[in-house]
Amino acid sequence: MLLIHCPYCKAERPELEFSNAGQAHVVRPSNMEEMSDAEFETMFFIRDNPKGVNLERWRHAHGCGRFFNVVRNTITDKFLKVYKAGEPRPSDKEIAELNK
Amino acid sequence: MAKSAIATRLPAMEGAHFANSAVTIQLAPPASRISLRATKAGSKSIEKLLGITLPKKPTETTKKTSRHALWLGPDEWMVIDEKNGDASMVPRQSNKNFTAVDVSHRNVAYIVNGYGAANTLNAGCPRDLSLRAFPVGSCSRTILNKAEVVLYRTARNTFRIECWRSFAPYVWAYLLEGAKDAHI
Amino acid sequence: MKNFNALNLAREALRGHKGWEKQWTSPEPKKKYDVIIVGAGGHGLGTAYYLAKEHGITNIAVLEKGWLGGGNTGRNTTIIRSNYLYDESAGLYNHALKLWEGLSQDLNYNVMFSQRGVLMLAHSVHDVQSFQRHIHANRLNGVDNQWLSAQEAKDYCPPLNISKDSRYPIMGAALQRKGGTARHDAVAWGYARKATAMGVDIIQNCEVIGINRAPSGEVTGVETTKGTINAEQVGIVASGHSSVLMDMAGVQMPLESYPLQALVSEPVKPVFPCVAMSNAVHAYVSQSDKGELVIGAGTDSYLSYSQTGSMHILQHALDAIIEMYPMFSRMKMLRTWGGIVDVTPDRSPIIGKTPVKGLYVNSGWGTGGFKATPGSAHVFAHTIARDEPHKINAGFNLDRFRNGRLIDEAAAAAVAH
Amino acid sequence: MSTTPDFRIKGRGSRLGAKPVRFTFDGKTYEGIEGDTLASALIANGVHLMGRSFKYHRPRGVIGAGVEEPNALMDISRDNARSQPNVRATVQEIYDGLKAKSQNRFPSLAFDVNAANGLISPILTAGFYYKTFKWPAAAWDKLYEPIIRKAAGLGVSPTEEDPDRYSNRFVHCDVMVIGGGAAGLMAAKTAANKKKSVIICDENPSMGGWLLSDTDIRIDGKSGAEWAADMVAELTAMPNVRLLTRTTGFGYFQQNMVALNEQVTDHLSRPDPDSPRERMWQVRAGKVIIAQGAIERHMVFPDNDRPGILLAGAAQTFLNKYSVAVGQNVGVYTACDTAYAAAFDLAEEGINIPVIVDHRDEVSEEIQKQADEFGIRIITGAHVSGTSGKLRVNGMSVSKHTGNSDREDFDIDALIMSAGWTPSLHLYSQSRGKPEWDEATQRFLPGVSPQNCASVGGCNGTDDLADVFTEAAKAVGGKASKVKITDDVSTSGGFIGATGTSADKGKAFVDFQNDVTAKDIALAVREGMHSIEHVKRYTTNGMATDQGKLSNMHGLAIAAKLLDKPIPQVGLTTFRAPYTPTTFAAFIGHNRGKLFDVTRETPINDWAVEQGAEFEPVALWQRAMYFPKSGEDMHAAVDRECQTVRTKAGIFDASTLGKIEITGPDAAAFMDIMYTNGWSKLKPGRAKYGIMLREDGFIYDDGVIGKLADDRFHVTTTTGGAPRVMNMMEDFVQTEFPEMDVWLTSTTEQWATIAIQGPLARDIIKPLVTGANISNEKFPHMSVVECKVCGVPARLFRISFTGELGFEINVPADYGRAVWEAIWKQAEPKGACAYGTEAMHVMRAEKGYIIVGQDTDGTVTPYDAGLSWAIAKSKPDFVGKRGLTRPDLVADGRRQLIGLKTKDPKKVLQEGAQIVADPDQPIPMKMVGFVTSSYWSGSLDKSIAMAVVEDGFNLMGKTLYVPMEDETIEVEVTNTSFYDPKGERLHG
Ligand SMILES: Cc1cc2nc3c(=O)[nH]c(=O)nc-3n(C[C@H](O)[C@H](O)[C@H](O)COP(=O)(O)OP(=O)(O)OC[C@H]3O[C@@H](n4cnc5c(N)ncnc54)[C@H](O)[C@@H]3O)c2cc1C
Ligand SMILES: NC(=O)c1ccc[n+]([C@@H]2O[C@H](COP(=O)([O-])OP(=O)(O)OC[C@H]3O[C@@H](n4cnc5c(N)ncnc54)[C@H](O)[C@@H]3O)[C@@H](O)[C@H]2O)c1
Ligand SMILES: Cc1cc2nc3c(=O)[nH]c(=O)nc-3n(C[C@H](O)[C@H](O)[C@H](O)COP(=O)(O)O)c2cc1C
Ligand SMILES: [Zn+2]
Repeated sequence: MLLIHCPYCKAERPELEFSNAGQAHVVRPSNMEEMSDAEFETMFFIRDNPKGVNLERWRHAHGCGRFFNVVRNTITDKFLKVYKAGEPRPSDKEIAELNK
Repeated sequence: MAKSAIATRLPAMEGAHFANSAVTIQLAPPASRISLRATKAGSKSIEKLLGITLPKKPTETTKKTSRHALWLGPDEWMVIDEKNGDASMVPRQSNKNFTAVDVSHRNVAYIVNGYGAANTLNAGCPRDLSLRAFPVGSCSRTILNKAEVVLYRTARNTFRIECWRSFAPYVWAYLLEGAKDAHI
Repeated sequence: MKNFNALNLAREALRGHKGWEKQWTSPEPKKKYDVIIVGAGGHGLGTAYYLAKEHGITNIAVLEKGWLGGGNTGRNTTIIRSNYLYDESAGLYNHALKLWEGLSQDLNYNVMFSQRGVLMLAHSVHDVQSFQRHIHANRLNGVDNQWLSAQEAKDYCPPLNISKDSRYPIMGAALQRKGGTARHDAVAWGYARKATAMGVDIIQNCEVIGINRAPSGEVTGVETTKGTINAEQVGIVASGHSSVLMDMAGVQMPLESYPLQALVSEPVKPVFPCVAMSNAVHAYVSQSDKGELVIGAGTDSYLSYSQTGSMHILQHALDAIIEMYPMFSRMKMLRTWGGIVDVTPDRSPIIGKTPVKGLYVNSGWGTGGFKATPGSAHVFAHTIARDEPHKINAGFNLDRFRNGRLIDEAAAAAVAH
Repeated sequence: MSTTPDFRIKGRGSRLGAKPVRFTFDGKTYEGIEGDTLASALIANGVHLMGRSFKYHRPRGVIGAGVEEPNALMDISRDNARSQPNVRATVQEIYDGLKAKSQNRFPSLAFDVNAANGLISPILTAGFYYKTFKWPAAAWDKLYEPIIRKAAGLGVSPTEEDPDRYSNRFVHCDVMVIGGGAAGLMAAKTAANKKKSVIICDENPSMGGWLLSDTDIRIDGKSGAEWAADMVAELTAMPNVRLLTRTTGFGYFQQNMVALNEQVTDHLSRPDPDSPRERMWQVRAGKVIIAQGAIERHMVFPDNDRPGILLAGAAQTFLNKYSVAVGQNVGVYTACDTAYAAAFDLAEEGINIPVIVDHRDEVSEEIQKQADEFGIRIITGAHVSGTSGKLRVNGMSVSKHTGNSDREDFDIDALIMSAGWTPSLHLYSQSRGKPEWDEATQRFLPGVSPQNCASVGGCNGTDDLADVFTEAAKAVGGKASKVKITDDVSTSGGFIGATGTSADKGKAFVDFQNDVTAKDIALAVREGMHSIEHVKRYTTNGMATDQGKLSNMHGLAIAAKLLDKPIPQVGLTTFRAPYTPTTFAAFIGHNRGKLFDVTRETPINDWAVEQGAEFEPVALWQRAMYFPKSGEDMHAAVDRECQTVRTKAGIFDASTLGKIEITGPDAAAFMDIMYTNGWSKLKPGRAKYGIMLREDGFIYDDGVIGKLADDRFHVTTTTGGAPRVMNMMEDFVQTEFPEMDVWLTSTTEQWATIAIQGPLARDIIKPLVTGANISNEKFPHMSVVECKVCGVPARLFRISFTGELGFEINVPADYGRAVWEAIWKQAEPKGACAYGTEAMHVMRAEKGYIIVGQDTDGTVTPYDAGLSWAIAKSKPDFVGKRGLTRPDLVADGRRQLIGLKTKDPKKVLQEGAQIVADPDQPIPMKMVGFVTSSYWSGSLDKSIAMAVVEDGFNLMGKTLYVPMEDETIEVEVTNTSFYDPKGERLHG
């Protein structure tokens, strides 16, 4: 069971209170109609699935209820950073720094 | 139109009561509750309507006479009035800044009391319920094994545990299991 | 290569087993091969074997970052069945089942394929409807699968709790008699041994770290921890790591890799005669020939390449096992472990060509690809040798995520209303 | 009562005056003393033969004195339901009346017919399964496999439900100490002194670890046992410390989560029925201190498995902790200094030590001097080349490494051995730490800790007790209190691999339980198994219930030597949880029976129970399925319920439907995104059917939604869909449309929902409704109003899922039962009935209304389901809109939802049955669809069915076939509206 720092509750909480919500920063465009089938495929099906640093969403479902983003290493399972939904994606440089 | 009788309120788990040397668990009397959602601006006006200031930080609660406000999320509170019965605490309204939905009947509450209260809850709740981590006055939505609950520590050895109505028998049965081990 | 048979075994016994040859060798990689297979799991090794056996291609390297068979092939609960719903799936898994039936003979290696029957338990009206749908479709597809009442299920599998009072009462079951289990390691070893004998190089401790492409796009070979190895055809069969490898060739995949756990109990005398699975409560169990109960647990909710998982996942699995089989409560867990499963959006595999010429992929088997091993390897070998899919795997292409023609076995078992 | 010699050494250890305890082993009664383990008590009675090996069924005795024991596994049963296989006799404490049985033998432990396997053992080498049993093919399942399976396993599984309780506790602490030996106690005490909250656990009944086995050492003048007892007393007195004995730290998970299992009652003669048998502690610790100690290795030499051959440290433990001598004439074979302490302790008690064979070429002067004092002969540079004795060792042969010619034989009744100590890396490895090879001491040690944890003491390779104390204190950021240590025993030396020469005859066991010999390992390597992981799996070395605690290092060393590779290059296999086997029950804790899962019940549930309803589970809910009258079966009851509703009225508990209150100025705009149809223009007071799609265009959920006000919707969802719909909506609100002013509140449980359907529905509720005019004109179909029913606030809908005039009353849940009963009071005299989900299903099918999850399965679009009318194509966006336009979703010939009429109207199709166009084709048949819903319709006096069929909308009137096992049923494609197709009734 992981311990996850919720940026809204500002504390670590047991994983059992959370649900994973998949890859972060998948943008649902406002002009969906203009998307090509390939773009739709990318948005809906294609996933980064990296071995290493992953940007993913969690929801503090049985806590404050908020969705938020995290940077996590999928080899060590360690959380490197958590940030609120809507905050910008950390830069590649920052991510590399975090993963050191 | 014919005159109709007033229906009586029948809470789930009525009469539930358990006690051993370490812990007492009983059903809390019916209360009125609202689920409150508000922006920063909205919380000011709702505070006026409710006559209680809202807690602004995670796990915090405020209290005024029989009325308690529990921080559940950055824009979410549960306000419980132990005495208000069925009466609505605020006129129903929703606007840009807040909304209040009556959830009085949605929840059932138990009072868990005694030196083994935290132990009882920790049979199924993975949170640190030590006084250091969860002091008197703290509240949180969390889980009791397979049920979602809201925990509210009202005194050193007293917790109010709220759950959805249909989960109440499960939560009760689970608490009794925990209670058997509460002295350890 | 010395045949494995009773006579040779007796002969070797008399001289201290000094005469057995290596089942596979540990060669250094050559500069160039006709085909490179990345991943020495059952599917990869099998692909090499069928390429050699059926397509006459023997200049093959199977590259493995660790030890052969050490991926999911070596960590699965070995449930084999073919009673899938859709025609494509039934075709693929039943193709595999037929190959399973002759595999020990074919490989001269006892893979201990044991057709003790796979029982799938129904717990609700909705389960019953769904299972009937499968049974009817299977019958018309020539796949064996039959309905059992709760009592018949109990007769078939005595440890079952069919009490009506249980939280998830058993309303009946679907039984595939031809389903069962096999000795997972032996599958990898058997393929490796036979492939080696036909000239395939199995190179272990050789991680692929890059896929080389010509300026015109086609594959030219791979970069590995043992240097560059060239080939015009490369097949990726790396289960949980497939998307990582495909990424090296610039192809993004509809795959996510999750930790899936399993566990075994201490060995006990035979007590569980078949394989039984309950999708509703997630209880999967069989007993191995050695006596342990082999139990499948669930996946964690997050991506991970760690081959370990969480305590609560094990708890859920055992909760369900004891709900179904209360008598096992005092049995003890001996060991638990995890694998990395690559999951597609429709829970069906991807076997076929890719947008890159010369690059082929066989992945997305998720939590259930062991049962397909011979079939998958067989059609994948065909796909590589002919540069076009076999008709059995034609539907399992990558295009389906673009055009929406999914083979959605998961959705077809939709949750209750 | 046994009359065998008494091996109890009175006055040794601290066990004078312990009470006698009687128990049975294989039916024979023995006496031990309180505090004995089953093993120590049996040895005290001269019994060493305690088990049989897995493959060859060789007679086996105790090897160890703790959890590492591979041989002495027994079945312990309090009664039939409480039988426990594979219990280590070295761990089980005895109690009055304990019943132990040996395992894996037939008919008896002393005479086991399967021992004949030993005769064919040359064939039963590693990997023999794979090489044979394939001819003829059919013989595998019929003959060979059943034989193999019969031979499998050790103990016997219980066959009855376990009546014992098990409990679970989540707990947090600053410092978690695993292992209560010298290291663990010092770490715990130091941390506790610093006011940390501390938990310390040890798998044994008392803390102290090795200190309890060592009678020489003095710590501040106290014996080890006294020092430990004092430490325990001090810790017990501290409020910030929790001491857990008989508690194994078996798993180390992410972020310092450690799982402990406490044995609460297995050592008690009469356990308190309220007490759990085991207690699981799920600890989240700030810092974890691993103080597991080290485990002694056996020597790998020919016939090293005869009963009476055991670890030297175990012999010392039996002597010093349990006051038992393992024999009277005890040979010693060692490569490590610690065995000398064991030998000298035995000698002190007058036990004859005929010889100490040391595998090393020399021993220290100190040791030689002590041996001389006892008059014990030491042979160095030698090995044991064989042993004799059938059910108990009675002799050993000793050869110098230089050659076999100078072989000497000794008579013995026990042989104690030590190949040195393996630091326990189990939990460190589970924490994802990488062991590092220490060339100097030839052992793996913990490397860097990836989590906030530290290994201290024996498991960290720290042997000197003074160093152990310093290290343990430092690990928790403190300083050890100054102690004076004298007579600390040297632990130097050790050997890994097989000893002796190839000329030696007999099996040299590496893994006792799985019967893996040094030759098996060699064979695996010869056959190309060059990875230690292959060696493990080919030979099963380390895969037995002790998980290689004794065997792994030896197996590794033997393989490395043959491969001519350094040991660290060959490497260890992976340590996995659990550290020692742990009952399933411990994992499950309270989650059994009724607590296996939540069972949700509506406020009206009890009424239905009282009426004798039959229930069905839907998601977590219990729903009344039908209300049989006496003598009625389901079919009859459902028929009656349907007819009653159609002719009079029925009431139905719809409380399980999910409900979400959507509020805020942007509520309608949000609804427009989430549902396929339009909501902005809907007037307050009106309701509408809504379909929700996933982004890929497939149907996700549906329900009727009432608009209470411009900024307030009362949304209903399917029963099972409520949580996921809420989650998806929240996701969109929070992350896709954060700028929208809209709020979601789950109100499923706030409301009890009662449907009243049928021509008399209005008459029934009218007397109870106040504050609303519910006439047909003022309150037409698809209306909603807030009013009072029975004097309580209500949300009243005029809707129908049956095709009849219908209402749904929502009242606050605690009033549900009262309002239901009030309605029932009105309804019953009018001839109405209560109906359940099955009648509801039939009636909705008669109307062609779909059930999401039954008529749709996640591959069905609203077009496929015939719901194109519910899609507002003009809306710029809704979830699923783009997905719906993907090529395959707009392709011709998709499976579409249609009705089926059986040619024989009495014939009811089976749900799930497959449909073909050509019934005469060979298998595999081309299937064009399947039956999704099928019922007998009493109202229509014929069967009805819905199905999804390829290109179904274009096949109206066409004939298709449903091939069943025993017949082929002819059907005609129709539309799905079977009953009152014009919909006149619901407007009545
Ligand atoms: C716990 C568990 C239980 C399961 N239970 C069942 C079951 O009961 N029935 C069933 O049918 N299926 C089951 N499965 C699924 C099944 O195990 C897999 O689908 C199947 O074994 C996959 O075989 P494979 O040969 O494709 O992959 P693997 O056996 O995983 O082989 C892939 C190989 O690729 C190697 N590799 C990865 N990256 C690289 C690289 N860069 N360079 C070189 N080599 C690389 C890996 O090391 C690995 O050896 C289970 C899986 C798990 C984890
Ligand atoms: N023969 C000898 O002289 C000998 C042998 C071993 C240790 N020692 C000495 O003992 C000292 C080491 O003391 P220590 O405290 O490190 O080791 P220890 O062996 O004294 O104590 C470790 C304790 O941890 C327990 N344990 C192990 N794994 C556990 C688990 N997963 N859960 C719960 N309990 C578990 C063991 O049963 C044991 O009681 C050193 O000075 C060493 O030289 C001497
Ligand atoms: C079907 C099956 C049966 C197994 N039986 C045993 C067993 O009896 N004893 C054992 O120690 N491990 C057993 N294992 C587990 C392996 O030891 C090992 O954990 C697994 O192959 C994963 O490898 P890893 O733990 O080295 O990562 C079994 C594994 C499988 C897949
Ligand atoms: Zn939170």
